[in-house]
Amino acid sequence: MNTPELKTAIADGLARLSTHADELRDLDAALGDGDLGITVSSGSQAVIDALGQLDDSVSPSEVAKACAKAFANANPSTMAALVAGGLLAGSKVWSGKTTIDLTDSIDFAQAAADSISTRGKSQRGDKTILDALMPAIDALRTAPTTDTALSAAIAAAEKGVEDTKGVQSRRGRAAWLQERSIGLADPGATAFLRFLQEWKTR
Amino acid sequence: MNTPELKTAIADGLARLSTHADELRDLDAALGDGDLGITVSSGSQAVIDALGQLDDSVSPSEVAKACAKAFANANPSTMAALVAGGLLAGSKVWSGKTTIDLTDSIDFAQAAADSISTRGKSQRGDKTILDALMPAIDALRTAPTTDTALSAAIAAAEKGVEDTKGVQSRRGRAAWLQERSIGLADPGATAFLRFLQEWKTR
Amino acid sequence: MRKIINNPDDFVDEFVEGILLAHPTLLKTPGDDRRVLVRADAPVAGKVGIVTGGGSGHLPLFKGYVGMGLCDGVAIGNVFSSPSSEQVLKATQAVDGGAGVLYLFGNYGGDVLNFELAADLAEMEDIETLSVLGTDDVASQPHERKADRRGVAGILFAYKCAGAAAERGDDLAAVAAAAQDAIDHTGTMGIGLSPTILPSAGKPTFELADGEMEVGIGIHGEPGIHRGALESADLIAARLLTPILDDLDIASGDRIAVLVNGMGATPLEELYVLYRRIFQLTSERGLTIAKSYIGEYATSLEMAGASISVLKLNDDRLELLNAPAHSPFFREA
Amino acid sequence: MRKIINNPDDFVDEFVEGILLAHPTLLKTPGDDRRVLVRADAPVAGKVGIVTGGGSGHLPLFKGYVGMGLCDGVAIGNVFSSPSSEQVLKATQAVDGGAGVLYLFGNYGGDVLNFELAADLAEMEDIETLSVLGTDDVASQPHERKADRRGVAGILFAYKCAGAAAERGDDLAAVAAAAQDAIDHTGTMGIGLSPTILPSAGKPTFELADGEMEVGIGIHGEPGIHRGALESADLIAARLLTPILDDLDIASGDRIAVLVNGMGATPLEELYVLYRRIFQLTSERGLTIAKSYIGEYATSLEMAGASISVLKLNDDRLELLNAPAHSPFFREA
Ligand SMILES: Nc1ncnc2c1ncn2[C@@H]1O[C@H](COP(=O)(O)OP(=O)(O)O)[C@@H](O)[C@H]1O
Ligand SMILES: Nc1ncnc2c1ncn2[C@@H]1O[C@H](COP(=O)(O)OP(=O)(O)O)[C@@H](O)[C@H]1O
Ligand SMILES: [Mg+2]
Ligand SMILES: [Mg+2]
Ligand SMILES: [Mg+2]
Ligand SMILES: [Mg+2]
Repeated sequence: MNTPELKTAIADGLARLSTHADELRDLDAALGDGDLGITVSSGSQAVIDALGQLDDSVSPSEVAKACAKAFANANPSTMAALVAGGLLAGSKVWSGKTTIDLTDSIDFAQAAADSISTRGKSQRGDKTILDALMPAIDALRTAPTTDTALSAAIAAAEKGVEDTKGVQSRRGRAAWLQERSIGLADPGATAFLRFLQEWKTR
Repeated sequence: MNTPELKTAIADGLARLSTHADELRDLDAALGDGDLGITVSSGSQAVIDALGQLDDSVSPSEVAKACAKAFANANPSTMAALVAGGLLAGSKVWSGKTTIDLTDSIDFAQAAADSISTRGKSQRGDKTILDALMPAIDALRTAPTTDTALSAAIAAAEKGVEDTKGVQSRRGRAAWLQERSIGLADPGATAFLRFLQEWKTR
Repeated sequence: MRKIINNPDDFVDEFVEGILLAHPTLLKTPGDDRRVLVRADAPVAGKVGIVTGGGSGHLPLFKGYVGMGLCDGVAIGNVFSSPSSEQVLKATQAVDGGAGVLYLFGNYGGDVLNFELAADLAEMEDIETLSVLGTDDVASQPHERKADRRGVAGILFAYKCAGAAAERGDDLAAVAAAAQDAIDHTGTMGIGLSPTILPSAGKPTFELADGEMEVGIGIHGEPGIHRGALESADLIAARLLTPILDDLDIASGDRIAVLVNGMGATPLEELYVLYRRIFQLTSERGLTIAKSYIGEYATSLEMAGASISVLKLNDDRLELLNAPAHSPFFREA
Repeated sequence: MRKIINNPDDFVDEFVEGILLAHPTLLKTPGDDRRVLVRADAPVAGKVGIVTGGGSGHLPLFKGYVGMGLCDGVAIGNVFSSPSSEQVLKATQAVDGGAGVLYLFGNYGGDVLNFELAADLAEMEDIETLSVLGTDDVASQPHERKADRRGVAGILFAYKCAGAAAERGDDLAAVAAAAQDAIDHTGTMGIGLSPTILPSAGKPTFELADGEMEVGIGIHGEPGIHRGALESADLIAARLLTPILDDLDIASGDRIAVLVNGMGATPLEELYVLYRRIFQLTSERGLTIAKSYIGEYATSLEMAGASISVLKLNDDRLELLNAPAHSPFFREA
């Protein structure tokens, strides 16, 4: 993908993400403060707007940076800050590139996951977005063909979200709930899954 | 009636007045602040308690004074202050007397009504307690026999209360309602009617 | 009920006890009657005393305005009920410094009668008194019957002006005149969005559906002049402000003081949204807001709603407003 | 909804504009970003700057504690949402007087991340920063995990201590130490009786039936440690106070400061009913309340409820608490 393709792909991928806002709000209301719906819908919109302002001549790395900044400021919650930090970290591994392939995407995602883990002091199993993101990266890596990679990532993220139901939140607001957090899926992990699904059907 | 008889009569007359507290509260809630139920029930109880403390050797005038003080302090609302002022005024016309007859009662009631009218800057037709009290006094005065006097007073007070429904409140909280006060009976007038009825069946 | 209380019958005695325990250097009770609070330094010899009073449930009104540069004492009634004349008398005796006592309170039947009675009793003890009544609620009576209006949050201005006048040594007639002058130039109008529940009654004082507003409501939930669907903050600001400015005959070039008062459950943020619009509207009219108060100054327990009060200023009134004052609930440096 | 607002999306901008219009001599905004407020005299040359920030809907928290002897600036998020790192950076630049800047804010993921990011950005501009987090909510984590606790109303003590330290000329490390010392000796616990409605969401943040209470609730309605039938004020006082005193290891002979905080819709009267019992309970334990604050200091819009905060005192902390401070919402003379 070159920059114009990347911009279109992101804008299309985010176009319907806000249809999941209610689901995410309700999950976050049960486990946290209920603003994840806003973070995701106003964040996607801000990214789409920012992409619209962006010249086609910039690099894919600049595209990622612009997305990061827009998402960070739209509704600056935990997810917004972590995701924005992740996108910034990802943008660094793309520096110098003019087109992006599957391997680049995997490197990007890995850098993002590492950034979230470092800034969030969180690991797989803490019931966070990482529980969907990290298995998805693994699936991308081991997928036999490029064509099946995305579906494999979605399946892995789906299982990751499902698994978060059984565990106790150890990070963010939801951690305050302690045992009471068991039984519900992690909102951030769910948001990432919905993003992948929208990306596939864009 | 001598002092012991008077004390018993008052205590018996007030014993069940609090059964009308809900009716009075609701009327006062519609036209004012809803505390007339409390004024009447805690006021009656305070009077009954005060009478219990009172020696049988005191004069009827002292009995009335004690009632006034107790009623004034129990729940010091408009009605409490006006009625207490009225009882004080009545107590003055009884001074020197050791027994009380119908004429004395009429004089007492008239002095009370005058006091309420003066302190309250109110007249018949303003939709206040006076609209029950004043017709009742007239009825007492013109009743053919002592036996029928009370019933005549009740009938007159009943009509007085009924008449307050058609007019606009001109005094107290209810006056703020202006036209919206039309249609409901005056709470204070109703309270006086209930008192007369309880007095009869004591 | 969503109340943090013990036995409802003890509510008033308990919170007054709490006030006394929290502010022992500023307030005291004369004798053992917890229904009377006076300044810790009362009586101040030679100074006119000011006694206020009224029903409970309006904090910081009335108890909150006892302090230096404000009132000297307060007689405390049950929730939304008048204090007794006996309590007013006790406050009077405790604050009388030999220069007479001003009674400054809201125009409610029960309060008026009990203060009148107390004045008679004080006279028998050779304490001179004068009475000035808060009558600032423009929604409660038309302009011609200003003296019959309810007293609501705007009494704050009268406390501040009379308190400052007393503190600088004005005599009783002058202190009363300062209070009356403030009231003559004050108008208030309120809006209610939800009713109050009295602790002892346990049910709402009036019915108001979610999404409805009562314009012109009194601080006991007395009905106003209009009930309808809730409007935007900007429209509400205009609805409340315009009748006040008209009533006080305020015109371009005038200076005013503004009080945006929360009635209990309305967040401070919303009061500032109102103030923003008030500022715009008064600027458009060519007025200057020389002084503003935004917060809870006269509440109705947990009623949701707000009121706007305006005091038309002149140099005198502004000077009195700016004079120092200090109570546990109010401070002017 | 029972809210006096215009378009919910404009809520924060409008009330911040109202604050600026009402207090132009005390507060200003650097540049044109209404989401950043600083002291009118910022930057104070040579003084350590203190920047706080967090979501809106908690007035007087956070904006109310910008002033002399308190914080120098605040970054303002949407209702219950973090400010952005960009806004924190703007506040940092505007208050930096050359002696570095302390970030003092509550321990919430979004805030922590955005302040961290701002610190990175400030470093690139050669502004030295340190961060201290409010972690006073004893109900949110056990004693061993104090650093992971939520920050709630008790941050007031840290503002006061750090603000006084900065004002007297302490360097950045010392100001941060004063803030951390206050937080280390502060515990808070709250109770909620009704939920909040976010202006933009239009529905309650959580469900709580009439007559129920949530003990240990957070200031965004986060669940606490016990939900049950509403109890008497005296029992509630003990439920909130005892865990705090235990957590802080407060023993007979200790002096404490107490903050009884209303969360929005709870009448001031009820806070004094609570204070009365707190006074009794602490007296029984042999403690002295050397300083008390009773009122609304950190709210959750129109939530009904209250919290109790305790600061264990020593001479230093008491001196810092008593130092002068002045903002439109808070004053210590
Ligand atoms: N420390 C952390 N590390 C990684 N992810 C986290 C962390 N804290 C929270 N999250 C993720 O963020 C989600 C909540 O996001 P958001 O609603 O924006 O948080 P908040 O409203 O508390 O600021 C959680 O469901 C979780 O997936
Ligand atoms: N000025 C007045 N003169 C005579 N009666 C009055 C006056 N004002 C009020 N009342 C009577 O008092 C009744 C209300 O009493 P109450 O509930 O005690 O008043 P409030 O609660 O307003 O103090 C009215 O129904 C009316 O009968
Ligand atoms: Mg959230
Ligand atoms: Mg009444
Ligand atoms: Mg009454
Ligand atoms: Mg959030």
